[in-house]
Amino acid sequence: MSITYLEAIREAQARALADDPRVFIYGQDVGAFGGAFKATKNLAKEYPGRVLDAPISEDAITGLAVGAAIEGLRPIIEMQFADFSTVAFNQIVNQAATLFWRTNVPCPVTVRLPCGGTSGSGPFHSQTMETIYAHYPGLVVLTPATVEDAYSMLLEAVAIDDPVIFCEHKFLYYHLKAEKLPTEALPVGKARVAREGRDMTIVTYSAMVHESLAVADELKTEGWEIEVVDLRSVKPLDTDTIMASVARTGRLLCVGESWPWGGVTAEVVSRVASEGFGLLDAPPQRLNAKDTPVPYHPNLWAAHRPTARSIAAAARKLLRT
Amino acid sequence: MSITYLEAIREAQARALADDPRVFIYGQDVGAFGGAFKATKNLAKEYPGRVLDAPISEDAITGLAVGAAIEGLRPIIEMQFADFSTVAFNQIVNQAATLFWRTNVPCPVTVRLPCGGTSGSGPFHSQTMETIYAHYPGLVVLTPATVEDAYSMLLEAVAIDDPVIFCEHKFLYYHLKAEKLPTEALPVGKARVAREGRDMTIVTYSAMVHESLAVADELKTEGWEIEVVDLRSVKPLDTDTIMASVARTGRLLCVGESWPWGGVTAEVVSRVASEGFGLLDAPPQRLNAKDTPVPYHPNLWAAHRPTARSIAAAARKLLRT
Amino acid sequence: MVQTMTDREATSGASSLRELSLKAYRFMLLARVIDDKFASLYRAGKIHGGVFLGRGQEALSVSIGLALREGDVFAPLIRDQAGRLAFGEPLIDAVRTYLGSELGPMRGRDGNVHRGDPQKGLLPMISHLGAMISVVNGALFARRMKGITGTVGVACLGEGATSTGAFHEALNQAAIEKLPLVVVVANNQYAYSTPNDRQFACAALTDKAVGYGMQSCSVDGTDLRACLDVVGEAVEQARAGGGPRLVVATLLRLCGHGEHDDAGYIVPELKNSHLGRDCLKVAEEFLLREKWADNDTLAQWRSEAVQQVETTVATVQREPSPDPFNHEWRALSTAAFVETHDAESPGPVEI
Amino acid sequence: MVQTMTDREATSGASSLRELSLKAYRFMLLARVIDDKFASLYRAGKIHGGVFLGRGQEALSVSIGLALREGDVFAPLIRDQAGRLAFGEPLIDAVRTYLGSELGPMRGRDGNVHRGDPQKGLLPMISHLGAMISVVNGALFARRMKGITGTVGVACLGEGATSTGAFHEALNQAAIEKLPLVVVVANNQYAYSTPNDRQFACAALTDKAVGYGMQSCSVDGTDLRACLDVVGEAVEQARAGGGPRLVVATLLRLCGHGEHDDAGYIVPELKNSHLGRDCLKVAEEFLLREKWADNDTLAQWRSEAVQQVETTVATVQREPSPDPFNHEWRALSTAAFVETHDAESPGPVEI
Ligand SMILES: Cc1ncc(C[n+]2csc(CCOP(=O)(O)OP(=O)(O)O)c2C)c(N)n1
Ligand SMILES: Cc1ncc(C[n+]2csc(CCOP(=O)(O)OP(=O)(O)O)c2C)c(N)n1
Ligand SMILES: [Mg+2]
Ligand SMILES: [Mg+2]
Repeated sequence: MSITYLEAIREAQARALADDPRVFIYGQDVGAFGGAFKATKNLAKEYPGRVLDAPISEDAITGLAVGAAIEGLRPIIEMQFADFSTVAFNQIVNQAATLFWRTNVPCPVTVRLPCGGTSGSGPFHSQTMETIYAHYPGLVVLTPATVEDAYSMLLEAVAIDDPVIFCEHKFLYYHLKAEKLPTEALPVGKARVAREGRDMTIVTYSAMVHESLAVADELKTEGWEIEVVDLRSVKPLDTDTIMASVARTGRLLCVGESWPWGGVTAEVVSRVASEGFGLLDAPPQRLNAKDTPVPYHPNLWAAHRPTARSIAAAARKLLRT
Repeated sequence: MSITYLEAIREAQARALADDPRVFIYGQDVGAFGGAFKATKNLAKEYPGRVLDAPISEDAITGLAVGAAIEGLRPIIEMQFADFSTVAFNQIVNQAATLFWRTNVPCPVTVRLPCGGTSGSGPFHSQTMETIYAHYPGLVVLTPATVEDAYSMLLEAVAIDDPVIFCEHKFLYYHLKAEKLPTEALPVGKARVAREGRDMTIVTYSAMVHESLAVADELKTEGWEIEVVDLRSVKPLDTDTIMASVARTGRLLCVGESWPWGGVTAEVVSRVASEGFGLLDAPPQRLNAKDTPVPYHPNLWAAHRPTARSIAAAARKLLRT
Repeated sequence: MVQTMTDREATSGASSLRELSLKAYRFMLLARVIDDKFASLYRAGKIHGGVFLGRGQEALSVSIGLALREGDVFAPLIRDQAGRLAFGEPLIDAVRTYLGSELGPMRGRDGNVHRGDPQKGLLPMISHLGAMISVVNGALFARRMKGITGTVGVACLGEGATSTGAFHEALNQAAIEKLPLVVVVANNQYAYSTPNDRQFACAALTDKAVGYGMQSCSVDGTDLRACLDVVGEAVEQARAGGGPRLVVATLLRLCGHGEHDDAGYIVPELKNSHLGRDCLKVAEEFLLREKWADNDTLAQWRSEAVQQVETTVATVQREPSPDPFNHEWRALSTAAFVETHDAESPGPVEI
Repeated sequence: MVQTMTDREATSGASSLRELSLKAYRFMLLARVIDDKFASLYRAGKIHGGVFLGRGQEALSVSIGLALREGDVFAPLIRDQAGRLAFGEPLIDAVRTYLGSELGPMRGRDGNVHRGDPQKGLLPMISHLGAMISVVNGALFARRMKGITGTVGVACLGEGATSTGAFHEALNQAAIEKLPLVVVVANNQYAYSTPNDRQFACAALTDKAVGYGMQSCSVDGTDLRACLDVVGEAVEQARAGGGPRLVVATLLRLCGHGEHDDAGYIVPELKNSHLGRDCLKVAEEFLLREKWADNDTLAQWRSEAVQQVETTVATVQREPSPDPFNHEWRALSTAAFVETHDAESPGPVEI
């Protein structure tokens, strides 16, 4: 048996519903239809009354989840695409994220965001939004890169007493497969060394982990040992694991699929520069998407986001300095 | 005669209305009442039909501005507080910011955001939002720190053919004064060396410029020459001026009033680390607000944001390394 | 003494109009007195930030608080001091929040009208208008999932907040889910300085209910008796499973938007109209007419209210302010996820 | 041949029902044929991303396009191929956008239904439902400021989009400003898979208009003649200064939400009901009954439409795709503000 990243998300929700009567799922088309991506397939049937179709009202979807969380439930809300969470933005960053700080009452809401670019999706069905949510106090922002993490981190997200922005990458939904679901996992907040190496560290997350691993393979043929760190969680950020890796390699390239101004790559590079300056044998580098909306045409899309090709180019440049 | 930062904003709008028939102002209470902060005082009377009260509908306020811009007008919209732009977020980042990229039609909308903390304002009337908007392609984000810049940059914002997020700092509204309005100014995109020094560079913007200048005075008594760079515009970011300053001083402290994850300080520090690594004699440092909502009580508020006291402490630490 | 949450239960069953009116009047009076006190503390520079009063809206607000029971959900807004007291919010919570006492429900982290106690069903508003309604929906939805019946939720707003997208999404959501929600709109003719003709174009705000498939009713917000009837009935119908409803009260704000505002924009025609009546005076005349109270009693109650307010303020003024250096600076309940800050210099880069 | 924007003006004055119906039918037919072509290109893997069809909604959509004139504002949504053609969008723009041609209006930057030509009054939708309505308001507001009169704006949506906050804010805004806006809601009974009883609880969607102080009317979306009458009249009333209005058409989507969707959730009762009628067939029968066309003519027109579509697709398939290396990667019109990128490696840190 083999299971995809998307199926893992479905299984994690099934498991959460089975294990915890406080869990329910609310979002557009998540009910009988099973969701735009089928991430809730059959769950409405298996858990009657606990998987509900929502109107096209992202603000109210999120507000309802916060109210239910106050009453002790553990809502999972699905935004049909991460891009549409912009209209839930206020409820996420000002309602959910401030509740605990203001009242000492926890707000265990899981917001599922199908994120990231896929060919032909265009400016409004391709966005990654971790930068925006990680900037705000009061949110946990997860970016699973593997089938195992999609499963275990979503389960953990539901168990966490704080609002969790769960960034699942649509590009990984179908073609990323694992043999079976994990029985144990690293806790949220710990990064993972996806591949060990001594010449350079690539710190990345989500879909870019796989582009980066491909680069490590490619550069191996040229005699380089590239270490790849998968952040898993961008907030909190596991600075220790990053520093330890840079201490080993002396070189840092941080790769993200998001836009170049700010974001994970800026946060990682500036932390390393501030706290690990002495570990660096060369200037730390960043690779992001281009500073335009995500284009529709496959040619443009492939050039807009970092790919194994462009990451390899940046890596070679850095290895030569 | 002396003029405040707030009056400069009012004067810039009066001038824009006088000089360009395409300009109009739309926002809650901006009409006869002159705005919550009186930034549009008397303008409705002086320019009948061109300064209009809006309903409590930030999404529609912004959408209307984009539609009017498409038709060749130059709207200035006022959010009563920057914090409320969260409910206009989608129209700003997905409608206004993508129009030119998608259609080649410019979108000259100026969004005025009364930003930043003042004592007793609390979590929802104190936010600075430059981080969020600067991350998105298609927006210009301005953060004037002086009366002169408040005036000249707002006039320039209205003249710019792109959507401009104009972050005006409420803390500077009343107590910051100048003798007269400027007749010339640096262009948008150029940072300003607010004070020259040779021992360390503090890169900052908006209200923090004044805290940093106070620190420069204080440290002068200890024999240190601190250079203070006022970014003026956080997107685009004037990397050249920053690099030139760091080249002179070898030390960088970047100070911002926003939250610690991401943002201007991360972007500046990571650019300097990547492109100016060799210029640095010590690890570049950042100072931001604490990672919680902005507190209401003056005691907490004063400890939440960077102040001359905390900036001086960080600066001394950096000077000693 | 006026009841607080502890002994509210005992009397909230009170049904006779006489008892109810007397109780309502005393909460209104206490609200008016504490509001006036906040105004003077503000003028004296003793309060940081804004002060928002419910002057002229006490009759409507108190009717909501009295119609609700312990176990119900209440999301008051900025002019609901009377309703909060009637619902059982201790007077001292208001004072502590305005004065930023460390001992207050918001511990100095949030202020003025931004207060509440979610676990007691009193939701602390965020400033963004309209945003609390769907949160009330969520609480009611959760109760239904948990099999709890017979509870109601009320969300308060002004007419200006009906222009928000959040209002629309939440009312539609409540109607679809048939939640026991009562939305009470205080149409006080202005949103800050903005008159109704710049806020909406429908003949009556109750017309909005039709578009959601909700019941609605309107009431003279200056008339305590009418408010008790209409709000009470709306809440009972929702409690009985009649689905969500909208109550629109017409009245006038008898103060500035906040104490910084002289409300010079309110036109004399409105001030001198029926809407400009002070609901507290109207209530007094009502009690006197019904002979449920005489002038001495009213005077007595007022001095008791003043007494209670003065003592409470004096107490709170002796309470500690939050200490930033011993403050728990974290926005997450999961301590393990908090990225630590250097204590000396706030918010340096975290490691 | 079907008219495109160039010669539309000449005939848009056409008023006799006969002429109008024939014109409408041919646009509907062309829309159906191009939609079918897109569907087959999608199945053949020749289109990247989604394909969204207007099958079953052509009568409503074409009526909008025909009611509008050059100089009006039109914000179509995802099922408005017919209306776009009737408004004057060249057929080739649709094909170029779906196939991502460098020469198309969106130059490969955006795709499928996300296309338009703002300077011609054809607004390119963003995906976020409800977001285009206030943009239409802004265009109409600007015209009024510029002293331009007699123009109208139409925003299209499905019933699901009426649940968005953006819809609410924009309709209220249009009513306050008395803008010549017509909002046309195609109530096709489902929002993706979500049936109406999970989307709204009002008796009829026209009830929503009351809450904005707007006029409204409803129409059988399967009946071309009714759509031409009702939509045409609504647009003329708005044009005459009658203020904004809401038109609600009832019909059924005769395809999936997108071509990836088999629409298995649509219940047979609806498919077999009056709503399930194919408006194109209904229109044909109408033309035949009126003897305005015979079967040979219909067949002739269809083959002309097929011909036109095939030629256009063939042309576009020979057109260049955007070249990322010679592409102008900038989101700002002010070149001076663009932070430069290293050409070899997309999106490295900028200096
Ligand atoms: C989304 C949003 N926009 C703007 C504001 C600023 N604001 C606070 S109160 C207010 C007026 C509210 O008017 P109304 O709803 O009628 O209530 P009232 O003050 O009259 O009781 C405004 C515009 C806000 N709080 N939230
Ligand atoms: C704000 C927002 N939320 C979710 C979506 C995803 N989405 C695209 S179309 C659609 C259904 C729209 O239904 P309706 O408005 O009835 O139009 P129809 O497809 O039936 O023509 C949804 C939920 C979106 N585009 N925008
Ligand atoms: Mg009001
Ligand atoms: Mg529909």
